[in-house]
Amino acid sequence: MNALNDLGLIIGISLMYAAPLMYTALGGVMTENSGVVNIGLEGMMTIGAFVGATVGFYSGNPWLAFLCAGLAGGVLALLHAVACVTFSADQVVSGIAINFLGPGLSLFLSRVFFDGATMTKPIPLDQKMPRPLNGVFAQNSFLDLVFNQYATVYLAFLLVFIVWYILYKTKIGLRIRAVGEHPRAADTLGIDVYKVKYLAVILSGVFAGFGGAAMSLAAVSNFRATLISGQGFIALAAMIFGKWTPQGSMWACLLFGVAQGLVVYLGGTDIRVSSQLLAMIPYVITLIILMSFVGKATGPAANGIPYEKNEE
Amino acid sequence: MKENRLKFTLIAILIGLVIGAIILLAVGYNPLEAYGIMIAGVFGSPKYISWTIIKSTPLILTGISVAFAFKTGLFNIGAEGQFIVGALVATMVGYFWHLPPVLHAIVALLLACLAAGLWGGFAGFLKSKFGVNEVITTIMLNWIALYLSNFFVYWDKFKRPNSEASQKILSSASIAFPKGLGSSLGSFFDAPVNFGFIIAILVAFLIKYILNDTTLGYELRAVGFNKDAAEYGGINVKKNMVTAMMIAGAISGLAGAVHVLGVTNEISILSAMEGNGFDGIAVSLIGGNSPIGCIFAGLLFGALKYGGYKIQPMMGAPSEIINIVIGIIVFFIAMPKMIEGLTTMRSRRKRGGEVERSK
Amino acid sequence: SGGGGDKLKVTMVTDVGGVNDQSFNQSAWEGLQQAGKDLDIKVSYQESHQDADFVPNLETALDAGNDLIWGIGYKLGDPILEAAKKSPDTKYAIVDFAYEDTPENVVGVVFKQEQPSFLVGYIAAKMTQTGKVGFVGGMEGDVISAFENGYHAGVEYANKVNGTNVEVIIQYAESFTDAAKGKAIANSMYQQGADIVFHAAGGVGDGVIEAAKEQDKFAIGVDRDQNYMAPDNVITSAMKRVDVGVYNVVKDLKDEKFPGGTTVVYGLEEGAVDIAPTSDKHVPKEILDEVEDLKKDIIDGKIEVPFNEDTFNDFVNSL
Amino acid sequence: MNNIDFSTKVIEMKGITKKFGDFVANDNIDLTVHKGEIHALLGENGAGKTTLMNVLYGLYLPTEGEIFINGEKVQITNPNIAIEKGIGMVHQHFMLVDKFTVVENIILGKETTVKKGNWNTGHLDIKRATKEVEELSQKYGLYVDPNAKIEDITVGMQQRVEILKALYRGADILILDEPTAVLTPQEIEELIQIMKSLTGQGKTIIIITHKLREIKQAADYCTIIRRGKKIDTVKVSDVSEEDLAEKMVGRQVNFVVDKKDIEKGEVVLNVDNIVVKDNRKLKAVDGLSIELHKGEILGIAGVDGNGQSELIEGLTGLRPIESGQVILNGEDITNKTPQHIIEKGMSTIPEDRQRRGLVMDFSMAENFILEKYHKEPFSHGNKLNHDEIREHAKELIDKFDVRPRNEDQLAKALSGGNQQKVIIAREVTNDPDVLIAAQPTRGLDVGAIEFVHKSLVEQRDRGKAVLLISFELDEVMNLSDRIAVIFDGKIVAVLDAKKADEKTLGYLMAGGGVDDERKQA
Ligand SMILES: Nc1ncnc2c1ncn2[C@@H]1O[C@H](COP(=O)(O)OP(=O)(O)OP(=O)(O)O)[C@@H](O)[C@H]1O
Ligand SMILES: Nc1ncnc2c1ncn2[C@@H]1O[C@H](COP(=O)(O)OP(=O)(O)OP(=O)(O)O)[C@@H](O)[C@H]1O
Ligand SMILES: [Mg+2]
Ligand SMILES: [Mg+2]
Repeated sequence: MNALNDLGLIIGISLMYAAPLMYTALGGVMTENSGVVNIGLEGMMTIGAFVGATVGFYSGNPWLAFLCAGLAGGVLALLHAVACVTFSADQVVSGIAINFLGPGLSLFLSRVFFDGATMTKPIPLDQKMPRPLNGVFAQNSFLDLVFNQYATVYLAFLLVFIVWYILYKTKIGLRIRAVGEHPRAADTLGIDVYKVKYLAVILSGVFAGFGGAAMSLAAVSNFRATLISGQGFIALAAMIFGKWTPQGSMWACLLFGVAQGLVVYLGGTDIRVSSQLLAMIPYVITLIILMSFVGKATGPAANGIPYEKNEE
Repeated sequence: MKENRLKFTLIAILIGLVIGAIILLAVGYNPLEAYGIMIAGVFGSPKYISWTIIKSTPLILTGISVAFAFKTGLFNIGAEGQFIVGALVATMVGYFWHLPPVLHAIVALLLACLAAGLWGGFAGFLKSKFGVNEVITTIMLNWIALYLSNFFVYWDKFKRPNSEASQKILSSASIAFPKGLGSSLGSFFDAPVNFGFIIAILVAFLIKYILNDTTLGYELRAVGFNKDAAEYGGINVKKNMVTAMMIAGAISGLAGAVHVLGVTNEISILSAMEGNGFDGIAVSLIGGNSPIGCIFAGLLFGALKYGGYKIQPMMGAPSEIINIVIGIIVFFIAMPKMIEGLTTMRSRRKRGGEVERSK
Repeated sequence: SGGGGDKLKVTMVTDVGGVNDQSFNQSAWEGLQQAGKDLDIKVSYQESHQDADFVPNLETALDAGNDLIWGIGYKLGDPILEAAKKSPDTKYAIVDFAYEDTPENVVGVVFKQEQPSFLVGYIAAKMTQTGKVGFVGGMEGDVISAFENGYHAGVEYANKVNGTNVEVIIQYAESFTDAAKGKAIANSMYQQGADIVFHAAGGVGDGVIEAAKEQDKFAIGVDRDQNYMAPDNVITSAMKRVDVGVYNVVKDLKDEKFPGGTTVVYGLEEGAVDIAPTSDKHVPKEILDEVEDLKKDIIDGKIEVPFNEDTFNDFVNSL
Repeated sequence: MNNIDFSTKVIEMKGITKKFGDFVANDNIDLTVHKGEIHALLGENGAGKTTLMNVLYGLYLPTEGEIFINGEKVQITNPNIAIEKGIGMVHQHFMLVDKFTVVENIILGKETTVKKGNWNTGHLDIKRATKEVEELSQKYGLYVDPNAKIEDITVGMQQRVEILKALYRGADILILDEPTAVLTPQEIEELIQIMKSLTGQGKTIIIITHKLREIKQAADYCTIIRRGKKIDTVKVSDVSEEDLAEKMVGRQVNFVVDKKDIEKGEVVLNVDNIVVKDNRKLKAVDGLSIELHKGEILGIAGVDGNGQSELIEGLTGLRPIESGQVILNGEDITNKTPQHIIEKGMSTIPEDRQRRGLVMDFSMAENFILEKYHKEPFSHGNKLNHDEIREHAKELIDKFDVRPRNEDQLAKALSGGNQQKVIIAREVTNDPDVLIAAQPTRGLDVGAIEFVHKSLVEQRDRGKAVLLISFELDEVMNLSDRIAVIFDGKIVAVLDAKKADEKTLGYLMAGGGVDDERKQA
């Protein structure tokens, strides 16, 4: 039974790792399908993590906190949209700016709200995100290890489906993709290209904010300066890895999660490998898989190109 | 065009400082005092100036690295990892090898460049051979570099006992200015002034020269602007991608090497990315992706960080305001159109109706 | 250098964690602030954001005319030494670092983190229901190693005196920041049957405590009393009272007894390391009584707590 | 003509002026179109035709002027209003999303969604949309495969999709901007039939074209625009092609290319049974053989998508040749690098000038040395010689009359015609033994076309070989000495240009001969 439990442990860890990445990668999917590159996911995730933890701490309501986290990410994304859509900014530059603003604002506000500390106070278990299947299975049984996850994990999978549905099955999704592929064509058909892009970019921030909150309201229960360190970039990589599709991004995030699960698992066994080399595993695996299976991936045709209406 | 860029950049810096001031004011700090502290913190003593330069040096180099890659159509998020590799190799060469002074430093610098060049070139290779997007590969390589560096620092032959750092480089590998060189300049030489800044400036001009005046630069830019046309014109696109990433990697590696050989003399165990490469991206962008621009942008960045972090101990204002200011500056630099709009608003209003109609 | 005015001026340069790291930097700052209040001294701090900030921060501190400059954390060992050599008229102090040859204007302040670790190890061994306890380290290093070995020794000692056979699972996260990894490792330990996990891993520890909270298992905090992080689950903490160390040295300075040229070792005896005051919430009185006895034995030198692999092996063999 | 209802002015544009900054693209233009009419707009490149139509379609706001639709004054501030007023536009560059299917492209912006009672779910109803599209395509005889992806269908099909897009939105007035530029003769013929059938059903059509013959064939009236000003509106049946050309450029135009008699020399290029695969790994060129002689222009006629692009890329080293051989000047250049092939004496005017031909962010001077930057005198060792590069550019700009006369001008700031001049200047000065010219005049006006044709003939007259690949049958017939017809990746026939006629060629291009052969076999 032990092997099964080990497997359960690895799967459980994978899900914990993957969920925040999935939200953020879905944000990436959203914005880049509309043709706006978003390097600023990391910054949006950070502010989401901070706002989630702060609202969660003061209100005691995790759902409110989760929504506020999305809102905060969305506000940063709005800035990105103003720059990239309205003012045809260089999207990479604006994204990098967001990556300074997100953590900068989070820490600044943290000091203001938490008495100078760059860390928020922990939220009690019963005020964190709920775990819907907690207590249903025997503790540390295979099913418990796999399924006793926070609501944020389940929501992440639900969101994959929702984003997939929106992008490929609905009117607005068709428009988002059209705008990312050929904005002028959409424009000539009377579609408000700017509006569509604004919507997609803001949603990307909302999702990244959720991703941050999935860290600070579920994975742990507080925010500190180092809580989000690189996840936004990993999510970005996962989105490219997943070829700009929601389902592809999901698999990429899960792959990364599994690799982390393996690292933790191997570190707990008697195999004596230096922990530095172990820590490299997820990144090396990603590279190898990219090299051997994935290869060339091209995003939406007009991705990254500012769209300017025909007027001078 | 170029004058406009400079003007826009200066306006963006101004906007950044103004918004920073407003935020400070909003939470109850006196922005004038804060900026006063910053300015005094940078120019208050010759030593501070030399510290600002020292802090700027690696940023200038990683900035040039990112800018160079941009010019060749690549996005080098990997400057961070290449910096780490360069620092690691420079330290190892500086410690394990025994060579005469000057030569030792040169060998350490070159090998660091080579190693980091290969590190960066690997991302270029993956892109040219397998078509893997360099943004993903360099992000992964950053983390691998971090753990690799830690792995070596933990190696008992390399680790300095009783510390969380490597052995120190031999003095023969140092690029510090000879001691007692400039007592005339007051405290300027109290800081670990070294040849790094001079190297950075030389590199900036070298890269500018390579890009604009050599056939290699022509090829790289052609590939950067339009691979298809370059390929059609007989340029080997794949080779150039690898070359471009190698050079970008080498410059970031040099940044790491210069930092070690000039300032820290050792590398320590890294518990997180230090941000030299990520800051380099911002430097490159503020510098308009031009190597010479990176010198000024790097100095600005170094000054903001060095001077800016003094406001917290001096007046208790959160020093994160600096990152906010930098973010705002970069944000507005991204939007020349908006700045143009702001600056021409007045003149437009004068011309009034006519322009309105044609809109 | 005197610094003008009559008030003494003392400042500290933090490690990269910053002054509000909920850990030893913050503890140091609290000690310094206390000293400021009690002893009528002007106190301040300089935050470092990168290793490369240490040297310039020390210089800024020097230029501000401070009488005593603290470096918080072993990472500042070298920079403090260099600065002290350059400015022999200014006094320096360093936390968590011992020089082989300490200059006259420097004081090294080290803590015997292995001692409280030993105590919490003993508590863990006494309280485990499963016969397994865990240790999560951040990244390998002398300080973390002292936590690990002290803890391990405490468990072994308990095994010896109580005839138990409690096992210790040890794993390093290779990070001080990756909270998710801390949680994953702790979960893995709980799944392997451990029911108490001690961490010395900075931000990674947030995840460890979180795992305890979720699984309703026990965790042991570090550096400060971390019970507030999970009041039902953090049974005790291995406290390192950097504030006490800082306060004492500053007081000595004020009293013109600055112990320059020496390394001050703070342990149980000085009250600078201990288990958390909130331990009585979860740890039964009789175990705490035993801990009190252990403290005496350690102070009296009857027990020499090991702090690295070699001393640990010797310790186990001597049991 | 009999469709026209002269009592109804569906479109009246009065005094339209459109300025871009100080530049006047449309200068006080009037245009009247009646119901059921096919109205042609004729003018040189940059005359302002597209601009005028963009104004009508709401993409630009006019600086001055009024528009009436069916007698009612309207403000068309965006395409939605134009669409609402029954105007549909097929743009010069197709506005299709390559990765979408035909149906998705057609319904975009006017999507069919599932409704539950009063609630619009926003869920796309592709099934119903497909049915609607099928019905529409049947009604107007515009057959398309609704579920095919745009990137997989021919240009002719794509155009039908564009027209269907407009009809789907209920357009009564169709604007077609240079719709025939990319079509084969057969497709053009079909399009003209479609246009006539549409006007038969009460639609009105405005067509922009440079091709006088098509105007004669299809249009009822023609408005001529020169440099932003309206010159005249004529009844097409009253004027000759020569009259139209003269009105358009303001001078007489020479339609026939002057060509000395051929002095065919030895074989310089021998293509032997080559196979080249396309992006989808299918054999696009499948056992193709041709010989090219010195001093001749060999035209390759064929419908788009029969392997022309892959042939060019195979010959120039941009795409691997799976089997077979290419011999240039006696040397095997099969699968050699582009650089090697250029060195051996082959130059190319690429079919896509913006993608392959120019580095848009390079100056003209830099673009001129794209294949020779590493050679003396443009560089010495590794160092570029900026003076020489500049001199070279000035020379070519003069010789080929490139405008503006500024070698520092970025290529992207040049008009299409001038971009093409830069490429031709560069390729011709390479002095190649073989010059491949792919679609060298696509989208150019008669003046520019004249220039390009002259350059190609000049090359031939100097004893060089020219391989001309064009979808423009007139061009192939006018310029070539011999014409090879490409179909399905093979050369199906090689004819003497003097003896070839449009009908035979069109028949061969459509695979006619192949079927005959197959029947015989
Ligand atoms: N949006 C714009 N803003 C500024 N200039 C423009 C814009 N669009 C086109 N131009 C300029 O107008 C000129 C002609 O562009 P256009 O694409 O209409 O060329 P064209 O009609 O295809 O060229 P030609 O008729 O010479 O073949 C170029 O100089 C181009 O730079
Ligand atoms: N957005 C724009 N900004 C500035 N100039 C423009 C713009 N669009 C068109 N022009 C200029 O207006 C003039 C008319 O362009 P237009 O595209 O209407 O020409 P056209 O007659 O359609 O040419 P072609 O036959 O090449 O399609 C050109 O000189 C072009 O440079
Ligand atoms: Mg045109
Ligand atoms: Mg046009």
